[in-house]
Amino acid sequence: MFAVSSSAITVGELRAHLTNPGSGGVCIFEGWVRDENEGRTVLRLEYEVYDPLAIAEGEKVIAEAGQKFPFLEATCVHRSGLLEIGDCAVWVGVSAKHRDEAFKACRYIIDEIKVRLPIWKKEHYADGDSGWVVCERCANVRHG
Amino acid sequence: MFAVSSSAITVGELRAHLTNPGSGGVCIFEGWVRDENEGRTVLRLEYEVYDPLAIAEGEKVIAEAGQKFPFLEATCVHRSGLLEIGDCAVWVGVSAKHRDEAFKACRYIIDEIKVRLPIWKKEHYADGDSGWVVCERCANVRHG
Amino acid sequence: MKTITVRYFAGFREHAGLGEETLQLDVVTAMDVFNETRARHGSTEPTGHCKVAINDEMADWTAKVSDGDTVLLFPPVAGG
Amino acid sequence: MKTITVRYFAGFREHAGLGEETLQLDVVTAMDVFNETRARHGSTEPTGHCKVAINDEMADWTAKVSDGDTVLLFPPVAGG
Repeated sequence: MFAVSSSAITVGELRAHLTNPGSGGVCIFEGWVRDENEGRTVLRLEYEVYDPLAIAEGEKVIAEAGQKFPFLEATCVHRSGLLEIGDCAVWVGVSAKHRDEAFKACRYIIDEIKVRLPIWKKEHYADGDSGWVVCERCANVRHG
Repeated sequence: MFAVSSSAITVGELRAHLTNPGSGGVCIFEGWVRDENEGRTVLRLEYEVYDPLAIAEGEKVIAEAGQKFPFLEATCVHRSGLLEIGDCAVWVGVSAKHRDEAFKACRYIIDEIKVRLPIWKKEHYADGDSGWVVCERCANVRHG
Repeated sequence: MKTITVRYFAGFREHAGLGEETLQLDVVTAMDVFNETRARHGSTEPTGHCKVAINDEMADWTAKVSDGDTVLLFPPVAGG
Repeated sequence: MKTITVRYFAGFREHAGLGEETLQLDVVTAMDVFNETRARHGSTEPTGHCKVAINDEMADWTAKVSDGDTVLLFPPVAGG
């Protein structure tokens, strides 16, 4: 299940989605709003999400993860709107029979979501400036 | 922080330990009691923990993880006593600046904890039998 | 000429100063649409990491556009 | 002869039928203590993946034991 949420992510509720009597290993990733990026002090973040395609592509990523690393349950929610330092911007949870699949599927989902979904992140800096962030993998390609 | 708990693991409280304004990536692993192991139906588990050495070795594992994959916060709690299907047996949480260190430190901690701490697990099966489980890595060595 | 609705997102929307416009364009592919809008709004954004969708389906830059299509122009993404 | 307190855990405790006993042993190393207790309780557990601690410190099997020491015998572990 992939969803976009314009209100705070409720982690307890999402964790309950992973329940399965056959689950032995559960891996959860959370992306939090950090107070600093590339040496600049960040005050808050703004996520713009194009929901219809973000959801379709998010579901596709989760299905791919399940093909590569069979799991029992997986859920991902991504925030839209204005977020403060410490807020949870994205939550990915995977429960599997064993921990290896749980870790690998969870990592696959977050890695792909960061670069494939129509989601844009604007950082608001302490110096009053703001700017749209480019995904790490894209930035790496650009820089060499 | 490493701890042994004889009562249910309260995940919300533990997650709060990971809070840090510099944290951008958080990885949590939970080991849950599964209803099946190596083809046998499991009814419940019993963990025996030798607390003084489990805590000392657990703290050592977390410190090693921090040397290899610098993180900001890390917490691990392992259950002792009788556990039912679906119960959380071990909780590992790591928050770091970026997700790569969070995933790798979390994985290092759970991998080492499974094979190094004086913790023993007895499975109670549906057929009335019970038995002490040998860790996966040890089992692999034994079987060749 | 084709009637094409173009939707701009994030930095593209801010640069164009609007979220959507309907244009009469002499275009064949999604890339043609992108080039027309770049010329129109004086954008210097490289196409390398941009993406495009046609009528809410992700598409290649070489995909053909038809009269009445909506083309969505996505600047480089950054989820997570 | 040395006075050694031996503590058994998990499967070792169940096999020996007791958690702890104090013995008079003619031993030099932790391994000697383990061998004495295996002979005493007829255990067939291989030493390969077992661990030992002396006075609450993890130790090598070749570590020397002293009169009055407590030796902890750990069968193969399985955390998580």
